[in-house]
Amino acid sequence: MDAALARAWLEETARVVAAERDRLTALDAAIGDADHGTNLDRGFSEVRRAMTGSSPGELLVSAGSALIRKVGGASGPLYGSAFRSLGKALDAERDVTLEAFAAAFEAAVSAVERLGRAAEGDKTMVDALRPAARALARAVRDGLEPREALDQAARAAEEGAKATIPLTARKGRASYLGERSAGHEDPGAVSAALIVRALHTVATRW
Amino acid sequence: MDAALARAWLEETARVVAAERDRLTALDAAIGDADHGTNLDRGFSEVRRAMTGSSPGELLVSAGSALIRKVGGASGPLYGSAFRSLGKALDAERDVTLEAFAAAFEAAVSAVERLGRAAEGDKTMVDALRPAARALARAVRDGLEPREALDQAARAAEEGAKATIPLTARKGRASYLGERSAGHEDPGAVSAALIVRALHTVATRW
Amino acid sequence: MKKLINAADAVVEDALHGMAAAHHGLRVDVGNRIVYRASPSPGKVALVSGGGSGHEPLHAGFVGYGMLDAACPGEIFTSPVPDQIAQATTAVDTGAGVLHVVKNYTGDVLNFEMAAELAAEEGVRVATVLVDDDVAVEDSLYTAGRRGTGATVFVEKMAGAAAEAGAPLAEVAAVAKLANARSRSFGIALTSCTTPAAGKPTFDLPEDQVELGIGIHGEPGRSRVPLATARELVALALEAIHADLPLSGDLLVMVNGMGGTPLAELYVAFAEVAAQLRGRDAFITRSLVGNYVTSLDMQGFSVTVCRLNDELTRLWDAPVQTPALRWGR
Amino acid sequence: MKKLINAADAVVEDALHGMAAAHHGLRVDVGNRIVYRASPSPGKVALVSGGGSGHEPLHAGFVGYGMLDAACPGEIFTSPVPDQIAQATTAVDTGAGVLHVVKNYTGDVLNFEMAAELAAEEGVRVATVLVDDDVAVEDSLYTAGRRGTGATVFVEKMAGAAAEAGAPLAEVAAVAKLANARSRSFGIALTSCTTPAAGKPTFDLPEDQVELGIGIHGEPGRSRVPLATARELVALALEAIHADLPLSGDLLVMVNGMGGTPLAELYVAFAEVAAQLRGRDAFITRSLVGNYVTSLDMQGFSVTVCRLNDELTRLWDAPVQTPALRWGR
Ligand SMILES: Nc1ncnc2c1ncn2[C@@H]1O[C@H](COP(=O)(O)OP(=O)(O)O)[C@@H](O)[C@H]1O
Ligand SMILES: Nc1ncnc2c1ncn2[C@@H]1O[C@H](COP(=O)(O)OP(=O)(O)O)[C@@H](O)[C@H]1O
Ligand SMILES: [Mg+2]
Ligand SMILES: [Mg+2]
Ligand SMILES: [Mg+2]
Ligand SMILES: [Mg+2]
Repeated sequence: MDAALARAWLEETARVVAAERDRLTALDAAIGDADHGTNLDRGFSEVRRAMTGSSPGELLVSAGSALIRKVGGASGPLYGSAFRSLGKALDAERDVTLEAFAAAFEAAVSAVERLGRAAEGDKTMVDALRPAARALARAVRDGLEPREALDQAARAAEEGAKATIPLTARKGRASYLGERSAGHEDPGAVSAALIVRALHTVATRW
Repeated sequence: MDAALARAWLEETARVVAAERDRLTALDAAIGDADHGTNLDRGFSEVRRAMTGSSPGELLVSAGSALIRKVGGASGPLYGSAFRSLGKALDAERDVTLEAFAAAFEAAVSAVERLGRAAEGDKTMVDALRPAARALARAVRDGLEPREALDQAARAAEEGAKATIPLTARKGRASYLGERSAGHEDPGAVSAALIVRALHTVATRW
Repeated sequence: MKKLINAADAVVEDALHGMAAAHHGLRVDVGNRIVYRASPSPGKVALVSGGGSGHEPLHAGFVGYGMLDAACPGEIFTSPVPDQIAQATTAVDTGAGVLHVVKNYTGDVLNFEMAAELAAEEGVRVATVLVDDDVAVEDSLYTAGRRGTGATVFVEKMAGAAAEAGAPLAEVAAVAKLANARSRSFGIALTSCTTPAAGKPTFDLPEDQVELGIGIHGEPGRSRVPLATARELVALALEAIHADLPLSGDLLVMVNGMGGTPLAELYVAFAEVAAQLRGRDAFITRSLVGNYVTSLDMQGFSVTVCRLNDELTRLWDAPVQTPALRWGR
Repeated sequence: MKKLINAADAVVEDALHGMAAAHHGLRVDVGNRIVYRASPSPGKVALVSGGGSGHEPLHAGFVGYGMLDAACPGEIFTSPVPDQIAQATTAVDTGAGVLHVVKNYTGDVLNFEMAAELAAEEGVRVATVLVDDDVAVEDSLYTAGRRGTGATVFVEKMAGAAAEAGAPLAEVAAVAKLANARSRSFGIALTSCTTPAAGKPTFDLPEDQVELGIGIHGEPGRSRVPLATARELVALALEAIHADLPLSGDLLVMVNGMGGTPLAELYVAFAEVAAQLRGRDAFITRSLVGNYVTSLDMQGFSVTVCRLNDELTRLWDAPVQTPALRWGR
């Protein structure tokens, strides 16, 4: 991954989040407070305006800072920390290998788990991110091509999001509903899968 | 009219007002504040409980006092004064002639006009009461039977109420609507016609 | 209809029990429906007001030091009855006389008139001020005249302060009349309201329309216009007021909610009032934003403006201690 | 959707302009979305709170003498961001340290945590109290825990009074924690609410049902039951609270409206609370009835109870001068 690809990923994410804004908000209306789409759209609009840097790492750190600055809510600090951790782990490297990226992604997901005090099964974005990290690590171990590896990661995230439907939430706003949270897909897990899929979409070369 | 007939009239009025309560309130919703039926029903329930006296005059004065005590709004003092004036004009007479009743009715309508500072055409209960008073006076002059005379009075009141439909209100709450008050029947004119008709209904003997 | 009540015909009484339990500065005679100040100031002119219920905090929420001595709530949207008002009037009289603050509605006027006669028979001197500030209604000798709405709060506050300062009845009445004469209101509804007795909205208002020139009883207004921005709606209200009483000098401005409008939206409207008065020869020196004269659950707002002079400013600033208005104590 | 606004994404900013114009006791930094006290008391511990907008008067309406030094409103129902909170924190610090009053929502907690770190980097001592009074939510180590709702008003008032009296940071924080520990809330919605951005109600609630155990963000509650009387709904709320914190001793009780419920109905509910506590070993010695922690235009109410002790009573009674709460000055 070079700086151009990192930029392309953030641009594509901003585009997808804007397009899916109302769906994300509707998911959040069912078990939350009907703002997840608006929140992320506000955040990634700012990312688009404010991202800066000549390496993937710098760009991703600046994206994380923009999210923290603009999103608010639970998802702001969580996604903000995720992108900042991702960027920091990549250091100033101008050409990031898939292996380095996978390790950084692992660091990013761990940051979310730590900050959110959340684990898989709590019905949060972690239910998409953790399987994606696992899939990516496996793909690297198996020596897969970057595009194929990212497809597997995105697929794992999407499956993870789907799998939140029957769960009872233990973290975030949906936890207040207790058992009534079951039967709905977690909005943050869905947006997490969109973000991983956006990277696969633009990663036609690596 | 003896005390029994006066009682019967007040009972019948209470019955009719209760039956027509929602219609009166709906008329008031269109050009007022949606309480005329509730107001009168509350008032005539109290009349039923509280009326007392051995002559028609005493009974009607007590009814008027009950209305003043319980109705509130514009119609409370107006109908209250009407019944009190009616009763006072009948004095302690135990057997009231139609002629004496017609004169007392004239006094009652004048009391409403004075208190409400209203004249025919202002789109108020006066538009039913004044024609009724005129019809009654004419019937007495023409020597009609009481039942026929009261029928004519009730008919005049009903026509008077209908005739309020095209009018623009100049008094009461409907006046705030200006020209938008036109096209609706005045609730107080309708209730006034009900009251006169109630007397006709029970006056099978006089 | 969804209401937090026990029964449609018990709302007024139940709410009075609630006021009695919540406010130890009030003495509530639930049976006779009169809310008194628990510790009246001795020897001063007393103020009594009242009107239909459904406009809370008006009037009972304004009973207390520096404002009303008693309030007489009627049924929902129905004026109180003469006995009730007369009883309150006689009870609060210290010998200095009683001012009746009456909103100009036929029902209120007639019932207060009768009450004043009854109280006079008991030897109480009563003066009356009619509040008629609503410019949405045409002012004419041939009609019932203008309604009383938001200015009632100003009149009760300013006259109450004058009475608290020891002014005699004639002077307290003069203050009340002056406050009313210098005040104007205009109201706009986004939705109708539902009375517990009727159980459905008093009027139907389509999703894309607002009602201009509404009163406080859920009566329909003078006309309907398409739903517009806060900026445009405030402009309509200020124009209507300005056409009747030029907006200049020091102003007391109230942006009042009709009961169902979120406070944040009332601040949005107030920001518009302030912005639109800027650059004119008018200065908002005092203000009030919130729900003070309401129509049950109606969504909407009204703007009330009073052209202050030094005396009225001083009376407005004077200490007040009531459930709904409190400062300086 | 019918709202008195200029644009869905301008509500927060426009409302801040309105607050700035209406309240001369506030200094409003509209650009950075921070509401400050215009004249802070020198040398005292400062209090900063904040959270999503749409809960007005919370929090900005509680900025002033004896309560908050600054409030940070976020977008509608969205917590504020770290920079904003850190800036407010640094600005109000007098050297005595700053207490963050944070309602226990993941978003608020995380953003305030990051802000505290930023402020600490600037040398500001920050203590944090989490408000988590809502018994509708199961309290568990394995979940996000309970939400903060009505008790926020109590915590901000009592801790604010302690700070005003000169207590050091640790003591102010201890008061805040005590006030929270002794308070519980339960909320019931008759209708949902509509955020300007979504434009339609967050949940659908049939005409004959109410939602039990709602929070303040239009989140659905724990369950639905048929619409019942005020008496029955209050009984449900009190039972839920009593099961968690036995209702005895001197109580501060707030019946809080969710924004769209008429004040008269809140008094009806308060009358029920008072009646249902009678005969138990519980005494309502202080109370508050009105709209204090709202959810936009939602109809409904919440009951918040605090078991007072002498210290908390004294702190509650201490003078306060803010747009939404004022006494003693
Ligand atoms: N403690 C947590 N750990 C991880 N993710 C969380 C946590 N709390 C919430 N989330 C995620 O955040 C999403 C909600 O984000 P958003 O709606 O923007 O914030 P808010 O809940 O503050 O309104 C949830 O769907 C969930 O995936
Ligand atoms: N000044 C008046 N003179 C005569 N009748 C009046 C006057 N004002 C109102 N009314 C009558 O009273 C009726 C309304 O009564 P009601 O609804 O009970 O009182 P309110 O208008 O106070 O709600 C009107 O329909 C009208 O007939
Ligand atoms: Mg959300
Ligand atoms: Mg009426
Ligand atoms: Mg009425
Ligand atoms: Mg949110």
